[in-house]
Amino acid sequence: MIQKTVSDAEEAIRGLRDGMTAMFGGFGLCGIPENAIAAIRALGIKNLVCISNNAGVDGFGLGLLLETRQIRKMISSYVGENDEFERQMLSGELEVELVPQGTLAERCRAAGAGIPAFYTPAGYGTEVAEGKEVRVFGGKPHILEHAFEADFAFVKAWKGDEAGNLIYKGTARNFNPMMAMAGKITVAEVEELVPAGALDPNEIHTPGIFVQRIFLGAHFEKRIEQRTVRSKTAQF
Amino acid sequence: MIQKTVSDAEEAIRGLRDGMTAMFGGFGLCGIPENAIAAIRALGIKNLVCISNNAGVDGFGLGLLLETRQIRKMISSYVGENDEFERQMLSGELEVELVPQGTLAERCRAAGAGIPAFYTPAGYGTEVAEGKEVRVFGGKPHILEHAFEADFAFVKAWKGDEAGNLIYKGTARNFNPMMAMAGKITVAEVEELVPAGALDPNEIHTPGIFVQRIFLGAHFEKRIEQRTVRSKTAQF
Amino acid sequence: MLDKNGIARRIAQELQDGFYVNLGIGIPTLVANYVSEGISVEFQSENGILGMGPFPFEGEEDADLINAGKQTITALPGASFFDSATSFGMIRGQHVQMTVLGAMEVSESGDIANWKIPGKMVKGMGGAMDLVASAENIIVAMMHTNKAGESKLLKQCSLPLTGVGCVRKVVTELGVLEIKDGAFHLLERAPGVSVKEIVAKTEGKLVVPDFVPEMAL
Amino acid sequence: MLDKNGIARRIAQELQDGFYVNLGIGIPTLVANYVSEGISVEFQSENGILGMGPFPFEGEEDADLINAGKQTITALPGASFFDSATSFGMIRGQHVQMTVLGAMEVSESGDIANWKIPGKMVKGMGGAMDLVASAENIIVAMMHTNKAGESKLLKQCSLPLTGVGCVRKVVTELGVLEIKDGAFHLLERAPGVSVKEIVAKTEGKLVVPDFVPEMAL
Repeated sequence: MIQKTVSDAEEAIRGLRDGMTAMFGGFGLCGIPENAIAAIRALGIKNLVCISNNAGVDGFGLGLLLETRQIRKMISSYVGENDEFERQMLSGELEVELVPQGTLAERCRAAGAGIPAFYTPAGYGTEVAEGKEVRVFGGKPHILEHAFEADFAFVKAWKGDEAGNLIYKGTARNFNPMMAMAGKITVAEVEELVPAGALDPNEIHTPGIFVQRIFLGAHFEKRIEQRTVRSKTAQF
Repeated sequence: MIQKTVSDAEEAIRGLRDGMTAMFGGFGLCGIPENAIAAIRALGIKNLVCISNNAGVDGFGLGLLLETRQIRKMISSYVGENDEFERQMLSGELEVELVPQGTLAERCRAAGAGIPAFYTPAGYGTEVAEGKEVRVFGGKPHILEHAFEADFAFVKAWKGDEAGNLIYKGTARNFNPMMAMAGKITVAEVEELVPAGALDPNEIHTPGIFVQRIFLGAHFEKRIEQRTVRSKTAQF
Repeated sequence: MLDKNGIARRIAQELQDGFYVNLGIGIPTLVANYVSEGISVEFQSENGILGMGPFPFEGEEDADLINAGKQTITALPGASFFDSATSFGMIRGQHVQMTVLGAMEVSESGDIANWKIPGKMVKGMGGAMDLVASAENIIVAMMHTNKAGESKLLKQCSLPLTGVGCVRKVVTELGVLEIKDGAFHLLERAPGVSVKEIVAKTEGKLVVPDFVPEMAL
Repeated sequence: MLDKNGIARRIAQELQDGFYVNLGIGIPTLVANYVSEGISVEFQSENGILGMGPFPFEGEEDADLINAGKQTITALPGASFFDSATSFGMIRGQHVQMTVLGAMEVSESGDIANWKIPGKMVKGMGGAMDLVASAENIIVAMMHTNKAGESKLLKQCSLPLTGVGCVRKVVTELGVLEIKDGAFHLLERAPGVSVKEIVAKTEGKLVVPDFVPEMAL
């Protein structure tokens, strides 16, 4: 089989150039491709258009690429609590396109599945619908949304094999599977990399066909954004 | 939790009436809801519109409902080798709508996912495109296809739990997950039914939210349509 | 008058056995604390879990298991994990039967505004636009007036909309109002609250029946 | 002149290392037997498997493991199973890099007809319309003429189409033809076949270069 396994994030991001569009899996800081982000920062690639549900926080996640002004435009559903993001956005340094979360997910899937456009009720009657075709189905107005295009997709999985098959863990799955489908080049970083045949074919979340490069992440911080706990005696 | 578990196929199909539209999971005879089909035959419900990739064979699968003339219309991608089907189709007793297989799958998914319509390149320039809107995306013509509507969806899984979560086995997955999403009432028959909590939430193929009724299949014949083998000494 | 927990408690009465429910951030999250003994509902969080449980015990937090508010959570028996496209398939496809969320403004025709204030930093709509465009039961949990004392139940929303004609019910500290036929219909008063106060604090068209019962909590 | 296995063997030369390939029923299925030693390809079957292996040993057939031809198969290490929507996502999204299928007719502009003969029982297009509308490399494996001796490489297809302007190459018992700019371009002759015979048996516009090599198998 063609070699998909690369040694590290630096090798994995080869070909990513200034001005390209890249997808980043993850929801908040959960399931984000930490190693790829670090490598992109180290390489100093500029003017990226980033498609990611969120924009990280100050000092972590995509916040690391905002600090170094490597992002020209963010396409997200929620940009959250991020001072540097806010500063760049208000100053006009950073372009921001807000997309309803379900539409964001579906536009990624559509890109991967060869569906150029679809109708959704989300955003009808709001500024999200401005300039978009409206059509009524079953008495309900819907708007036309288009598939994204992305040069690269950076995803993070729990386990992966050398054929590129991926298994995610818990809610760290989120946007990763659709983005894996959508990238012209999809780069997966995993916590555990095993030989082809070591994963049960029935339990694969992302079939290897969607993944062009895979590597064992050097280190995952897996930072928690909102640590919420209960005491052993409290009720739900 | 509300009781989704029913005792048998007869109870599971309650509410299915003459003239309704029903989806049937499976590809060929692989992963078909054998118990539901038997119960529908026993109950003698008539004039069904069946959405199923195939139409069974003489004496098995949906062929059983063709024998008894319970199907008014088949919506399928490939109706295969079935003498009774051919006889009814040529005599005009049975209406047949042929849909490209990928479009069939996507129209089921769209129904389940609240996407009323989408564009696909499949069928452009063929009789499948007749009367359908054509639109060019990225220089390539596509046709507009609509979500299906189905009163019932009958699916078959390997394992299921009392919350309705399903896990399929091998290529018996096929159309079952999208049809499970699409049915107003989705009935799942399983080879093994376990309490909620017994399945790993990370390995669920169809989340329970899509399943309204679930039961342990009384008997699965799992007939093989084309038994192909090699001898122990032969090469691939 | 209700406090936040009271609002959540009243909304919990809207839950029906077997419902799949999505709870927004803030007051809606509290609804999970007041599910009646006799019924069972499953909570969906749009980042990819069905069967969301309570916060984990200290030391048992898992970075790979959070809700849409990015809080660490647990999974109950019968839970499932899935991707965001499937998650919003559940929402858009109306498999999630009830959505409870907060709002800045609601109009008499059921429009809702809850994501953007012009001139202020916009954080984004997240999943709110998908949720309000889809669920059959959209219940808004909010205060009846804003900090300036102005009604949040309006003829027309002044803020950019999140969704159009979608809100079914509003539960505030003052009462329960159903939205239909272009008007707020007062169904119940909060304990100790007068119809007069609700009338005074509702700017949109308000239909008040002859008898408005005090809610039972 | 090639036999069916020869056609399959020649098509196997089109495979590149790392390709994901969908093989149709008939001659295309045989292509799997001739993958070069040096390269590795993965076969997709549209009913939901990637990494399809050979037929099982007798007694090891699994009713839950079949290919799109409904034949019992096996799964190779690194295989995965998935649903039909994902499967056609792979196809429509051009992740499957090559499709090999049979045809009744192919036109000089790359149209293909392979699913329906008016007046005869129609079995359906199965996944063929999705496959031909999507893959970048559509290779047709077929006989150059029909049983009546009439050319199947036509100016225009006479049968109902499966897809428009999509076929890239045709491999027949007589040779290899590329389709571009509205014509068949003869690339190679089968062993022992003359250019004259190919010209005689090709109805559509045929471009013949000065030198047409005999194929190496």
